[in-house]
Amino acid sequence: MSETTQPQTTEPEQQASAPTPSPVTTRGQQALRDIMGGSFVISVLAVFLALVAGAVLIALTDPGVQHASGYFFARPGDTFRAIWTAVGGAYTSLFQGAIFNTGAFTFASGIQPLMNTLSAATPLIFGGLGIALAFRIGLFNIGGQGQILIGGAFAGWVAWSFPMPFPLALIVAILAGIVGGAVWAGIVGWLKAQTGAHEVIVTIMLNYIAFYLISFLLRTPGALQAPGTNNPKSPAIPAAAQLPGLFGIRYTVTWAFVLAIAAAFAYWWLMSRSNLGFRFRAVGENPSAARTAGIGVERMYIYGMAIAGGFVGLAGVNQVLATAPGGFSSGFDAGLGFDAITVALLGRSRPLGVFIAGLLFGALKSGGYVMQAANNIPIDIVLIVQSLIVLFIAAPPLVRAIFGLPKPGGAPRRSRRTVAKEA
Amino acid sequence: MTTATAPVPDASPIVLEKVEVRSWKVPIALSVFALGAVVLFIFFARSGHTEFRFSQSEDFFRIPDVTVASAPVGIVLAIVTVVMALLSWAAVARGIRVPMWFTALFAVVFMVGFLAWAAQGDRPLPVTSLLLGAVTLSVPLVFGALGGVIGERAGVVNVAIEGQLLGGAFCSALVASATGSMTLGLVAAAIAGVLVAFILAAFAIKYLVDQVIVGVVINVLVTGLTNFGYSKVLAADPEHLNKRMTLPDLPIPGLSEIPVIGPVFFDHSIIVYIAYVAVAAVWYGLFHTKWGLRVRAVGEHPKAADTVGINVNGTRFWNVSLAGAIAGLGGAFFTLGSVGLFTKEMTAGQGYIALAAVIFGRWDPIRATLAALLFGFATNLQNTLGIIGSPVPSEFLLMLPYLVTIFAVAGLVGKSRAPAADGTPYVK
Amino acid sequence: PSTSGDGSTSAKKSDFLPCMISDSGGFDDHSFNELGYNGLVSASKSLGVEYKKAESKTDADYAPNISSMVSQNCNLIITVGFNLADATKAAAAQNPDTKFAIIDDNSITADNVQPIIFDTAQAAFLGGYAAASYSKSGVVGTFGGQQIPTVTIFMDGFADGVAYYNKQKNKDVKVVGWNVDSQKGSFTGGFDANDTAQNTAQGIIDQGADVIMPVGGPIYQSAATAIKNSGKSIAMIGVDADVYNTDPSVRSILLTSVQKGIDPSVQAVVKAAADGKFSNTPYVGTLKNNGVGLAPFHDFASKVDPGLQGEIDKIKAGIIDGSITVTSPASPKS
Amino acid sequence: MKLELKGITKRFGSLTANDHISLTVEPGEVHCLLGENGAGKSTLMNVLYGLYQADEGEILLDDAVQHFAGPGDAMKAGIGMVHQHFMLVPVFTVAENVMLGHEQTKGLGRLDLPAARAKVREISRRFGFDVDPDAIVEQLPVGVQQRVEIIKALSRDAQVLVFDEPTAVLTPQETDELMGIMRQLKEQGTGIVFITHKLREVREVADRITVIRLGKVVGEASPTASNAELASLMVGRAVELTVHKDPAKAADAALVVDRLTVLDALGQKVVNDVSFEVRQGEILAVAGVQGNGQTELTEALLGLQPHVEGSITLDGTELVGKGVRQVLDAGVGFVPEDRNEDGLVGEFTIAENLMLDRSSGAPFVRGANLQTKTLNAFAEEKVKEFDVRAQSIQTHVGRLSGGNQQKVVLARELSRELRLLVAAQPTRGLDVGSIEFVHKRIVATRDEGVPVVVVSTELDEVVALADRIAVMYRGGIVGIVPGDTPREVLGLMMAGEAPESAGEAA
Ligand SMILES: Nc1ncnc2c1ncn2[C@@H]1O[C@H](COP(=O)(O)OP(=O)(O)OP(=O)(O)O)[C@@H](O)[C@H]1O
Ligand SMILES: Nc1ncnc2c1ncn2[C@@H]1O[C@H](COP(=O)(O)OP(=O)(O)OP(=O)(O)O)[C@@H](O)[C@H]1O
Ligand SMILES: [Mg+2]
Ligand SMILES: [Mg+2]
Repeated sequence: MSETTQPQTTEPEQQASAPTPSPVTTRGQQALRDIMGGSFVISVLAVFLALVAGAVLIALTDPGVQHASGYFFARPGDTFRAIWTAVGGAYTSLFQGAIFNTGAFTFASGIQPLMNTLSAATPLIFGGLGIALAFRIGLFNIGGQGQILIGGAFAGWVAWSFPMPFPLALIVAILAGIVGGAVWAGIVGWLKAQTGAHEVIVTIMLNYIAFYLISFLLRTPGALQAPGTNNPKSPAIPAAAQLPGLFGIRYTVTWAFVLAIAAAFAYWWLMSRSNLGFRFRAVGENPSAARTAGIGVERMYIYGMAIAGGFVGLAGVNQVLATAPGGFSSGFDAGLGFDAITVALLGRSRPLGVFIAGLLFGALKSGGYVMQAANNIPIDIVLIVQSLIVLFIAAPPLVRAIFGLPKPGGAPRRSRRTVAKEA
Repeated sequence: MTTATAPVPDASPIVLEKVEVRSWKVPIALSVFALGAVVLFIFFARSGHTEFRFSQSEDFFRIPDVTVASAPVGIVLAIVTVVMALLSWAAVARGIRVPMWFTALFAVVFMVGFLAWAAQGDRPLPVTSLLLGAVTLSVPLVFGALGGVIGERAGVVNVAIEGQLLGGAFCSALVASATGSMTLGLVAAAIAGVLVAFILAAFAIKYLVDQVIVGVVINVLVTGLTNFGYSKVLAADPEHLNKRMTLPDLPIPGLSEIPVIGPVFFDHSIIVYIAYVAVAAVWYGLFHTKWGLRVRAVGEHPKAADTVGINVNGTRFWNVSLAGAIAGLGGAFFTLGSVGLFTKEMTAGQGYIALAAVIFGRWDPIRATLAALLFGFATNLQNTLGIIGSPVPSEFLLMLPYLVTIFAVAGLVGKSRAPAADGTPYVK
Repeated sequence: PSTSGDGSTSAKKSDFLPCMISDSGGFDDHSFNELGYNGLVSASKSLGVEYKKAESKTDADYAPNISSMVSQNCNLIITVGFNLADATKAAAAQNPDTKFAIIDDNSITADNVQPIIFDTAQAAFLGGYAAASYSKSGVVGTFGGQQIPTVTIFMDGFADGVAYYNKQKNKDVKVVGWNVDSQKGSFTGGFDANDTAQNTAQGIIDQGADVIMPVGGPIYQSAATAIKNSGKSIAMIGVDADVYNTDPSVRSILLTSVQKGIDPSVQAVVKAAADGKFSNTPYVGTLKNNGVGLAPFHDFASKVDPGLQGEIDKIKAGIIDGSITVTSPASPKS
Repeated sequence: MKLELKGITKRFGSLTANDHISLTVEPGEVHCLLGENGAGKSTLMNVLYGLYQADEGEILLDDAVQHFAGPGDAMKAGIGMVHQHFMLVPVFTVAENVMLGHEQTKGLGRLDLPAARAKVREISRRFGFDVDPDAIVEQLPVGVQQRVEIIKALSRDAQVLVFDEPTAVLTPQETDELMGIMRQLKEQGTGIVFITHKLREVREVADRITVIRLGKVVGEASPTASNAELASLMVGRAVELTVHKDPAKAADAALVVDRLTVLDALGQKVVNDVSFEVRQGEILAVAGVQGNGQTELTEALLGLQPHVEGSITLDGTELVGKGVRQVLDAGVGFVPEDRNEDGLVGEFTIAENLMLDRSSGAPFVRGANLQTKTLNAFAEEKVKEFDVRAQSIQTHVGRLSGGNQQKVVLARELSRELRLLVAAQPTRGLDVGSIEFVHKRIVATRDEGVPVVVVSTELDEVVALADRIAVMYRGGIVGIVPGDTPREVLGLMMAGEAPESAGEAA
């Protein structure tokens, strides 16, 4: 499953670094070729293509466009104007909801959307790191939903059950959330190690099980239900265990965002600098070679899933301790588990990539709310754009074909044999 | 050296000496269940009676209801499960593999005991409708699983079943209500499934993207598209679109009169009969026709197929499309076959369960269908027990199908063999 | 059907901008989101103002949706469902100049928040009584979408109504699908009209029930299909709206509906706010203020006991004057 | 039918695998293709067979230019091929494999299996094969599988048959038998292209020999040419065909394997009651045809096999029941049979691969931190010592040539303090130059006093390296014989005959 980590493994990007330009192309041409065909440009173009597809849907279903197209042959200009109004309006709202509200009176309220983007990105980054880590071990973690639910529930339960002073309560609750996610995902690793059960199936099933389990606990007095109510809702999180706002209560972004940055660093250290990460990567790239080299592949599956679950559990922590400190109900995972998969894919399982992908999808999300409120465009458009981005990114040849771009390192691509013989 | 007289090496299959590798999986699993039986049926025994009802009031032939005393039956059956579990330990200890029928018998005993325990009370347990519901609930799973089996037999992992079901459901509702023809609705469902399959095929076969990734992303995409289409198209014109239309039941004369079996299997709408036919056709096709031989060859050893002149990627492409058509048709069951109209995300993860049925069913259309029926049964057991009142909280009953699936893939299936090239793109 | 911009058809334009946010069921849930939305549309039409709406898909959407409505400069933001309580409370605290109203929740006390709640058990009690009276088999049934108070309050009232009938008439009509004492019963796990819902209804029919009250948005549609498939003469009781009007396709099996007046109450709240008469006193729908009620029998008027309507009216009066008390663990506590 | 290839050129990206190759095969002629690994022999045949399209050049059959869009066309034109790696669907029966691609059907599209069975039987009878049409292919020995490949080709009336390294997996006896079949085909007028690395075979059947190097025809040779002549033509320089080694010094038994039995997942005894000893400073070669339990034996030595009975002691320490980590820590060096699958992580750099089995503790890990500097210094040193040819130690191993990959594996395994070296197929797929290097290192290790177990299916390699030879057949050891045992005897042992009777027969 090495493709999972880099859907574009057939693309020898690294070749760009090979200092072997062919005599017919100059160094400069080669560099240009690599940039134009390389992964950064592909990513940008993929986002662009997905936005175009979204625009087509917006235009097709816009009442103004439909009306104007009724007399298209009489006055085609009206149709184009209507399309421009619909699409332009929608994407303006998207921008205003994601980056800067140009209609705001003060700068402080103008950047509110940007802050919303950061807070929407936070759980995506946590989740994306967890999914990415599993990818690196060659595992497909579709169980984000369950891990968020269990992680969040752990964090919440610890937060209101063991009152403690401020930083301590928060830290303990965060750790509990990590443990919750780790346990839930660890089950998957354990089952895979013990029985070979396919993790895709098991993680999906555990999502449902977690959902019903949390639903049950939320309506069971003495479990997760807030005392004195009948609603399936948890008690509020005590202030000492809440993640405080990063720039005060004016903005939605909390210290969880800082935690997300720290998590990305932790991920980087784990995967690039630690021996455990080395083993994870070895198992992900070639489990049989890892086994032959004395690495306990099954143990790595268990550790890896547990750590991945810990990261995803942090997304649950964010939902419970930052997003909805007033108490949660059974849907607090908010579909983040699946969003996180697209984040990990777009971020190519690299820490910086996941971080940036999280920001991008966070921006789409928070912009989507405003687009829905202002332009009456269903927020599902975000889902469409998001999945199209990932599809395009995964198939660079398609994007290149659409834009007529060159293959990276095209002509000077060298065979293994000649490299070896010459060197 | 003369060749004609060279010693001809033994051409018989290599028959190596064989000893049974002891697998304790089955005894462990049985013991867990037996323990559960003891705890529930004996320690938490429920006094009173359990009534099993077999006939519906309008049945022509009637089978009398059976009423049993809950506690004694539960206790006896709990003891039977314990004995059976012990027997399985003994068998494995002697190197005998626990036969499949033994496990199946154990399951039946446990289930009867569980029903006697859980259904205790003055409401009878309607056995016929329990089974009927199992069949109807499994129909989309059967379609999805057939789509999965064909795709994977051809070497393409089809995680996009969910998207195909959902796309089929959406398009069938759209087209049927727009044209007023449910037949066209069925056709539209199949076409929608094919379109989703095209995306899968293009990315998996042409662009060599990991098939699980494409599948998952396609599911997100189709969810987004159908939600968007629902809000912007179907819900925008409720006078004309997404009107409730359901396929009529067509009882099969004669067969539908048989008690229990008749209503359970032979009194359904056309789409359920299509499912029956599809299962038989896929089974026959896969194992007895040229098409099936080629599909399996392409999924097992694409290069070998290529060297005998079979167009591997073409075969994969068209069979993934066919699989999409079948799964898409299953999507129509959600709308035309049962609810009558489309609602957002109405497939609710059934595609993933169908995928589990494919694996549980070891890539065999018949076994996958049986697996689908099992999931249908587990789901409907939850419904039925919820109605007649059961001591188990509804959420735990709702978890049942998912727990069963985990048990299935972890315990019972083990490392069964997928088609060798399943999930691997073919590059010359 | 209407988009945000075109509520502005009638004459007197005003700057007043009412907005609404659904819970994760969406505005097309054939239930309280939709009814609330209808109320918003009607009120806006009659006021001649525009309105805005936003759907939530998950719990995490509530807060951002409210904040984007605030940024759209809405004057009144109506949030639908108790799930939005926290988000509403937080937004109300941060935006004291914006008015809020929340349906089905009574937990917020703030100057700028008006709760809209319903004592639905009262109406369901009448429904239960009518069901018991109509039943020939002696078994009536109910089932719900999810086990949440806004659902179980119907089921509690229904079962209590049946019990009241049994006491009055010395009968033994049974309720399947819900047990008031143990608070356990039959739920489909969600608010989708799907096979699970249909099988659940089928199961209740198999128990011999000849009146069914499905509680939870569109799941009544599955029940209707099950009833039609059964070929038996079984009646259904609708909930929330008078289903006779909202879904003519089920008229032939609809005994009556237990109404929860979300639509009129939203209209009332919007109009009051537009007129500058916003108040943070909870709006509690009861039989007394017609905020809840039992719909007419319509086509079934000739099939029910001729005295039934009279008995219902008497019980209704009794509930209003307090001589009959209807309580449910899920009743709004005020 | 006369086959002519004219100026065939095939490029993969910038690599020219075939560079204007021309060659003719007359009816009833055996035409041998010789060339080192990667010379382009298989590529040329794949072009002929329609699997690849030539970039330049043309294919003529009886002077008519052919355009093969795929193997289907080539087969229709009368070309058959027995591939280097068998092209049989393992889970299908013989009859199903033979009919695949040109299936006959009856009513309802039903496959006409009886017809296919009859065809298999008919061809089997014609050539004296004993093949059961209903046997599942994966359960057949490789020799029989190869006959299935031949039947497959003949069932389509091939006029030109290509054999791509058919003897690599056969016992010497099976090889002789195959030669017989080729002669029989030749007499019937079939033209044959025969690819092999084994010069002995070439001289036995070839009517004509063409040598290819780096994608070009470098010359024709006559079947009477000497081994040394052919080898230097292939490689382009003189090659040392034998390894110099001094006789082994007698020492204590270090590795003692006693009554070792290994079960596979199905419970079959893939290694059956095997006992042997290896002394310090001695090379024990395990010979045998592929698939007779050698793989499982080496994996059992490393602790990779789950169901093992019996005992393996190394310097008195029991290894059975220990995990791979502990076995490695006990001083076992392991060169796996399939370096890409089990030996290396292709996406890792050379440096990372050099620490693959030392990811715990000193010197490359301190605390939990990788010691990149230490590792890089180590890698630079080893790359130099083992002459690994790569741009840098950061090059991904997957991009190295097979020989250089194997050197990385050896560098890793030989740089630990070893008490036993297990090398499975250490030179598989390597060219003559790399083979020389690997053999020298293995002998050097022996000379340091380390006991060595070499598993090889190549008799040449076995004879070159072994101090003693154990021959495996169907999971058991047929016998352990001295290193200078004649090839004929070894060949018979590989077919299962006990050493005594094999000695007599030879
Ligand atoms: N599909 C391919 N794509 C890229 N390069 C290829 C491909 N197939 C073969 N090659 C390269 O072409 C060259 C010739 O390979 P080929 O398989 O024809 O060699 P060969 O002479 O058959 O070698 P061997 O003796 O190992 O079988 C090698 O360098 C190989 O790496
Ligand atoms: N496959 C295995 N089965 C059982 N035990 C094992 C296995 N592999 C290792 N162990 C044991 O588990 C413990 C930890 O093994 P590991 O190889 O991770 O050690 P380590 O390198 O010290 O770990 P780290 O470097 O992370 O501190 C050791 O006691 C080791 O003997
Ligand atoms: Mg070759
Ligand atoms: Mg270590």
